[in-house]
Amino acid sequence: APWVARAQAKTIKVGMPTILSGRVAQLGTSSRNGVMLEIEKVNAAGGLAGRQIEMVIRDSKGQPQEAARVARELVNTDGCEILIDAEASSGAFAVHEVARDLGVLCLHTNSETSALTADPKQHIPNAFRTARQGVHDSIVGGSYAAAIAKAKGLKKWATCSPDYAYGRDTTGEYVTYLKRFAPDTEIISESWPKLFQPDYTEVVTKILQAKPQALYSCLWGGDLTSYIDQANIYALFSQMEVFAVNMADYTALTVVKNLPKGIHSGNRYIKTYPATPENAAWGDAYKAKYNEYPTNWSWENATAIMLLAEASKKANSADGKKIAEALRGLKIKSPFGADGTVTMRAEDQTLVGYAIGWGTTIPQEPYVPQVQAGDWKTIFELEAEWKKSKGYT
Amino acid sequence: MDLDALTGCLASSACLVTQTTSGFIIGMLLFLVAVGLTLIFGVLKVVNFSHGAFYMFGAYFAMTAYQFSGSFALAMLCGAAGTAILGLIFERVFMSRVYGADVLMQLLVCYAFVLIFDDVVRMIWGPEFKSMGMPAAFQVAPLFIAGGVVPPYYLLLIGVALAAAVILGLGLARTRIGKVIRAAAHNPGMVSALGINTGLIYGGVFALGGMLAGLAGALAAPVRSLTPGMGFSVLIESFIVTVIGGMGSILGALIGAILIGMIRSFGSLGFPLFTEGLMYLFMVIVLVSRPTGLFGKEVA
Amino acid sequence: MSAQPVVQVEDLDVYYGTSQILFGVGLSVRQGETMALLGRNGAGKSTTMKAIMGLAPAHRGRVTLRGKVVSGLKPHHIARAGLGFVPEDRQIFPEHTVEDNLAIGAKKGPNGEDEWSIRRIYDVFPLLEPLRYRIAARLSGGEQQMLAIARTLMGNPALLLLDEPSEGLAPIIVQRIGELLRQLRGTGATVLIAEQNMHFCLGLASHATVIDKGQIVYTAGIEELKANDNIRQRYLAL
Amino acid sequence: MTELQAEQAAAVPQAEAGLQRSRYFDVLIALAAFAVLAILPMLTGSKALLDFVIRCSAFGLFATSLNLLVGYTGLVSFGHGMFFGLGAYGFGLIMQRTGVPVPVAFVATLVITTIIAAVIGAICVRLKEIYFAFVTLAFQMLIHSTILSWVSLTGGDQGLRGGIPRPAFFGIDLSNHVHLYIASCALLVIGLLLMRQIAQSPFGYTLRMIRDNANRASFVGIDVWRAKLTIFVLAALFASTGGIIMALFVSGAYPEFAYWTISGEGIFINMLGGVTTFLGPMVGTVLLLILNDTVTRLTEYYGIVLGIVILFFAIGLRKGLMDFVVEWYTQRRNGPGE
Amino acid sequence: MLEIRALSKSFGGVKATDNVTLNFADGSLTAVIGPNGAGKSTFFNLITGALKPDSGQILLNGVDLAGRTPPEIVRHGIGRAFQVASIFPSLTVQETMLAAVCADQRRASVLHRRFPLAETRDRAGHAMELLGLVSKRNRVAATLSHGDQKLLDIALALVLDPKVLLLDEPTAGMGTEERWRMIDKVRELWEKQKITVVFIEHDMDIVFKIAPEIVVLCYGRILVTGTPEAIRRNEAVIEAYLGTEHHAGAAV
Ligand SMILES: Nc1ncnc2c1ncn2[C@@H]1O[C@H](COP(=O)(O)OP(=O)(O)OP(=O)(O)O)[C@@H](O)[C@H]1O
Ligand SMILES: Nc1ncnc2c1ncn2[C@@H]1O[C@H](COP(=O)(O)OP(=O)(O)OP(=O)(O)O)[C@@H](O)[C@H]1O
Ligand SMILES: [Mg+2]
Ligand SMILES: [Mg+2]
Repeated sequence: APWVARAQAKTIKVGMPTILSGRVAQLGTSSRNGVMLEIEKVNAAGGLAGRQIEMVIRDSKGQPQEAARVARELVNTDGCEILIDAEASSGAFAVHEVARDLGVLCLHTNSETSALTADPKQHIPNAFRTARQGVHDSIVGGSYAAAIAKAKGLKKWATCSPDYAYGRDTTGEYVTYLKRFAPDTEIISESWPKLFQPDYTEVVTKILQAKPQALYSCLWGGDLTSYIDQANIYALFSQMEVFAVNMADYTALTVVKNLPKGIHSGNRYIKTYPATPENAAWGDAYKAKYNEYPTNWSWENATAIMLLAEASKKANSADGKKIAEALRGLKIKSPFGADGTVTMRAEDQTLVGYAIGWGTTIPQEPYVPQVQAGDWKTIFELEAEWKKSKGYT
Repeated sequence: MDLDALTGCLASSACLVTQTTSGFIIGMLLFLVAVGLTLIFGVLKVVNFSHGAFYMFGAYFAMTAYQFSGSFALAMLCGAAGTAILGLIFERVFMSRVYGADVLMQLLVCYAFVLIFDDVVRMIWGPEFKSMGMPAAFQVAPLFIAGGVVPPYYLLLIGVALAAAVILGLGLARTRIGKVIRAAAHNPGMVSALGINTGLIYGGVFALGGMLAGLAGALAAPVRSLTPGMGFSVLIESFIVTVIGGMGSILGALIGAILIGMIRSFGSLGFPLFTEGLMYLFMVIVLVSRPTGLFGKEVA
Repeated sequence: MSAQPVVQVEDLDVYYGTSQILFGVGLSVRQGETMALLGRNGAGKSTTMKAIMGLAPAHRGRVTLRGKVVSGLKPHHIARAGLGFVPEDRQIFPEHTVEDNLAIGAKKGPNGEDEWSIRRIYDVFPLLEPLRYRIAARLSGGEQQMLAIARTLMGNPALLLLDEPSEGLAPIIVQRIGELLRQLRGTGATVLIAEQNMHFCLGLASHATVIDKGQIVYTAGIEELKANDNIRQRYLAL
Repeated sequence: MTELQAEQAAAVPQAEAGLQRSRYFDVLIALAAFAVLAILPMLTGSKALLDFVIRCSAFGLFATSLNLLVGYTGLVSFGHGMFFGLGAYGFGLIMQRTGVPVPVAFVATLVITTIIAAVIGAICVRLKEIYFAFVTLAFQMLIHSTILSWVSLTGGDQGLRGGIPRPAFFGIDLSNHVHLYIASCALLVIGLLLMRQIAQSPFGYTLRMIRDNANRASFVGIDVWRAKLTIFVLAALFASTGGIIMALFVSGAYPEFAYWTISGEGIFINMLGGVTTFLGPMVGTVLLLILNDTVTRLTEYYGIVLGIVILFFAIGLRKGLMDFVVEWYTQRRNGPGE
Repeated sequence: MLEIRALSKSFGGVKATDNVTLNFADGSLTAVIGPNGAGKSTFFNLITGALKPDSGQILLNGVDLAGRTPPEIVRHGIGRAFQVASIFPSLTVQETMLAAVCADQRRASVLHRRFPLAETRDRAGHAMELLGLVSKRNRVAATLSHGDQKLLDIALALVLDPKVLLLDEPTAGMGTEERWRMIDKVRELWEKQKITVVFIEHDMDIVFKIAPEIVVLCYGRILVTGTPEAIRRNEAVIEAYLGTEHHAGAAV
């Protein structure tokens, strides 16, 4: 029947390469969940400029060449007009090249590597990031840590972070800002376990030897929980203040059986921060639908769809170029915004204004009772300075 | 590179003791995995790439048993027994069909099961990582031995591993069944012509190897996060251990495991960014100077 | 002649891959006999023995051991049913000591016979006793051959299959092994022996069967064979 | 005697003619294959198909070169992927940093590969069997570790970012999809032809001798170490070429290219396709890529499906597809074995 | 002339070759006999470079080859065949021969050509003809019968045009008829090719019949050397090796 054909023509396909198998499958799945939760709402509200969205989601197995292949295929064979790139960093850079090559609108949702948008060499008009950015995290974390360091007299610090770009960059930037705000701190020991390293014994004992007053770590997920389990039996946490930026994520919080009290952490996704009804409702809706809490990747992907929908409304079109135009500088209401809104900054096409803050954990819900919010004004100032120092401006 | 840290540690007895014990701890768990690997290779000449999966199953079995029963001993038992049965089935139903074919075919079967087992775990237990939690009995303050810190749980672990080493070493060298196993490793055709059921021996050895990996997984479960694919990095390290020690040699696996433990523990002081590379480098050096590993037999 | 056949082979076909090696081989050995399996190189002697032992795949035919059909069984079942096999390349376990080699071979006979102990082996093979703790790889060829026979005897077989026991051995050793086998025959052992060394074989066997190109062409008592010039020239080049 | 001589006289020229003919025959087949591949873009507008063929070229060259080691020389390398990665990184870096023309970068990459392969090979080929496999794996991991830690050069785990510039040369513009496609096909066909020549040359037979019985080969006067090293380096060159194609395809290079999984996949492809025929690995490549592309579309439980397919090959056929087909064919021709 | 001077080799405590000094004149035919484990194969292994001697010299026409690698020694003209036929199971007879000739012509690493050059082919064909393998040239070596595999092994040594040919039990595992055919072939080769042949043999009928010169090894040492008549009567040889039976049989 002709109306079927018309309805067919009206759908718009959105391709999404992500990691659905292997060690971080959990995160890929939660990305998909975040997207699907929002797509339902958007489609119910009429889709993109009247066209229903059809998600085409593929597994890249976490391999960059597969991510690139899948992304190309999504566009070339499946006819996707928009890409949601839900890859970890190296996959994101691979998909970025595909977007450069094919000119298709692409939203990076998971890569937090600053260079992806901050480096002008990477810049292409059709690619945006709707994720956190490493340098933002570090500025907030550094200033938070500095305040505590001053208050408690923590001078000797140790770091323990995974040995890959995210771990190294984040830790480096964190230390920079820590020292900037609390100049009399010093790093007396560094450990760089491998990503997915199963055994941290030598790292734990090394830190014990160094006897620092505080420890920073950006280990995440299963690595963080094994690290905690292994450090616990050496009673490490009773001997120093611990700052673990990725602790306050439900994937870690709900898993660790003997979570020590008072670990400082940045927020990832937590339904009590921002402490707004919208955020709590979103977290509950997600939990109701998928029977688990959202992850950091969930909200980042949900934000991509929210932004898409708004931009399409603004442009009154489902065309990639027009949406891209509308996206630049777009500010939308969001449960994840520090002030109830998030903005797609025009100059480098990356998300700003999202909720960012630090607090200490307790072993049961709400896990992080109090979050000290980061100040976006400071973030912007220091970010500009950082960009200059990197030669990006 | 941080050679000062390394020399500083070597000068301090407390540090020396702590890092040495930490090397032992790392090594002993590796040994439990590696010894199964080396045993299976020694007897069946199979490079068991699916060995990491047995480690993973051991951990999951133990965690599940612990959740249901709350008993640590039962958890360990389930981890070991479950993987032993799994090993037996795996060998009898699948592996045994590719003996005599190209060795790479055996590799392929193992590889297939790495893929399958990981997905099976994902289906049953979900993709998210899990944690078993430390039993209350071991949630006690670490001991101080000669200035070094040693958690009691790790003492248990070292004990189990050393016991396994002694039992296996003596069992293979002294008992008739041990002798038969070694003979079957050499010449299965002749052994079966002497009236011995080699199938049973192969299955038994595979079950034993699987059990050791499972036991290692179970022992590791309280201190490591459980996730599909968790066996992989352990597998790679145990391969390094077995190759350094010489494929098929139990003593070699023990020495290799301790050496790798020490490299990790002291390497992380001196070369925090190159610890992994250090292991590979060490492996290359060992193989170049002794082409069949430290205790390996000459390849024909 | 009155004794029952210990082993009866009927109509045996064996292939390696696509090429057929044995064509309907049939033979039988009676209690107390020493049957020589003679034939040129590649005639199929070893293959016949391996097929009886279950080590080579039989496509067709039947092997009966004291009334029990054993073809199709796994080698270890066949061994337990009473067959003892000494392969042509001896296949001792090189890393084990002499005594360990013997221990691995030890088992009860098919009817629970337990005639052979390590002690008795040393009585029959006195040369092995001083070597009991030596690694088998360090034995000379002849010593290895003795060990291989002794190891199989430890399993109390009802029938002994010997594949070229004299190959590659110094004359003096061949002589010694010959004496040994004669001694065994004296104890009532049943033996099927494949040999190239006629000299050695004819002095030992009571019966002979000749195989050529995978087919049995002649079976008779040993004296009869010695008398039959035609067969000797055609198949045995004597 | 006269009978034999007569037979010899009749048969030898025939055998020789067979051997001579096969060389031109190979070239002919190669030309035909290239022609078919080259007109493909005109017949179909499917970019995905072209992408598929490009990836087949990359992995096909890699897998076939691995078979020179595994199948022809009996050297099972678990680390062959390092040269795939080396090709991708070498080419990517040269293009990004120096801006030399593509052919120069291509040759330079091969030169670098030669040097590195010679050094690594000199150490590895002394070892035997499983130890060779693991020492190559160790080198692979060392290279992978180096790529990860040498961030300033390689971009670490993020890979070579920012795309690989591909200025046009001789009217060939590799940033044009069809040009890239044709170039990949040409490299594939030329590469296969060269490898075929290696396999059939006297040196190819030297390799087979080493595989069958290295000890005896040395008593025929062959310097086994040198021959192994030579083929190790040659195979590395073709693997490197595969890596270059891959780098062009994804316009970048990633540490995964030099990870053990690539080597594992190479072995896997060889097993799937079969190691006793020259084209086995090529068949395996196509098979694996099709499997990979379709299965990931259909299910999240990619591992289970792939695992079962592998089991079918390993336990059902007990050999690669081409080996199976060839054996089945000769068996049918020679009559049944019952 | 092949001169062995004070050659020694021990494995752990076992002196497998103990201070052996021997000369093999050009064009001579010598049999080496001795009990199992006397060190006969070890002696060959030392000469051909499979084992490195602990001490001593191996002079071929004045050039010391001790301690060199097998390929070097082969190129100097010492070829050997093995006790257990050592061949290339997956190659056909013809391929084996062609590849071996290529290796001898230093063309083993030629990449740009294919088999066979006329000269290569001639040499391969000649060797196959000498050993009667022509009719089996397209058979894959693994499917050859035991005896043919031994022949192929010898052909592989011979095709390299050696000055000295060492044969380790060329008749091992053969029937009486093949045994004689093989040994006749060896003698024929020796006569035709005018090369130095040394062979190890346990069959005394053969040894006594064809070897003008016999070396008896025992526990790594030379027990005695001499003509068949002398050896046959030597008490020490009878005790250590021949045994009474053979002696009696041979005397008849
Ligand atoms: N594994 C095998 N594959 C293919 N053919 C084989 C195999 N083993 C033996 N043959 C062939 O089978 C035939 C019979 O071999 P078999 O070993 O039984 O002979 P035999 O009588 O014992 O000879 P010999 O006196 O040399 O030991 C020979 O032609 C041989 O080439
Ligand atoms: N690679 C080796 N390692 C250790 N011992 C060895 C080695 N090769 C030979 N031997 C020992 O050296 C001695 C001589 O062995 P060799 O093989 O030379 O004897 P042979 O005279 O050839 O005997 P046969 O007639 O049985 O072939 C034996 O005791 C043997 O065990
Ligand atoms: Mg035989
Ligand atoms: Mg010998």
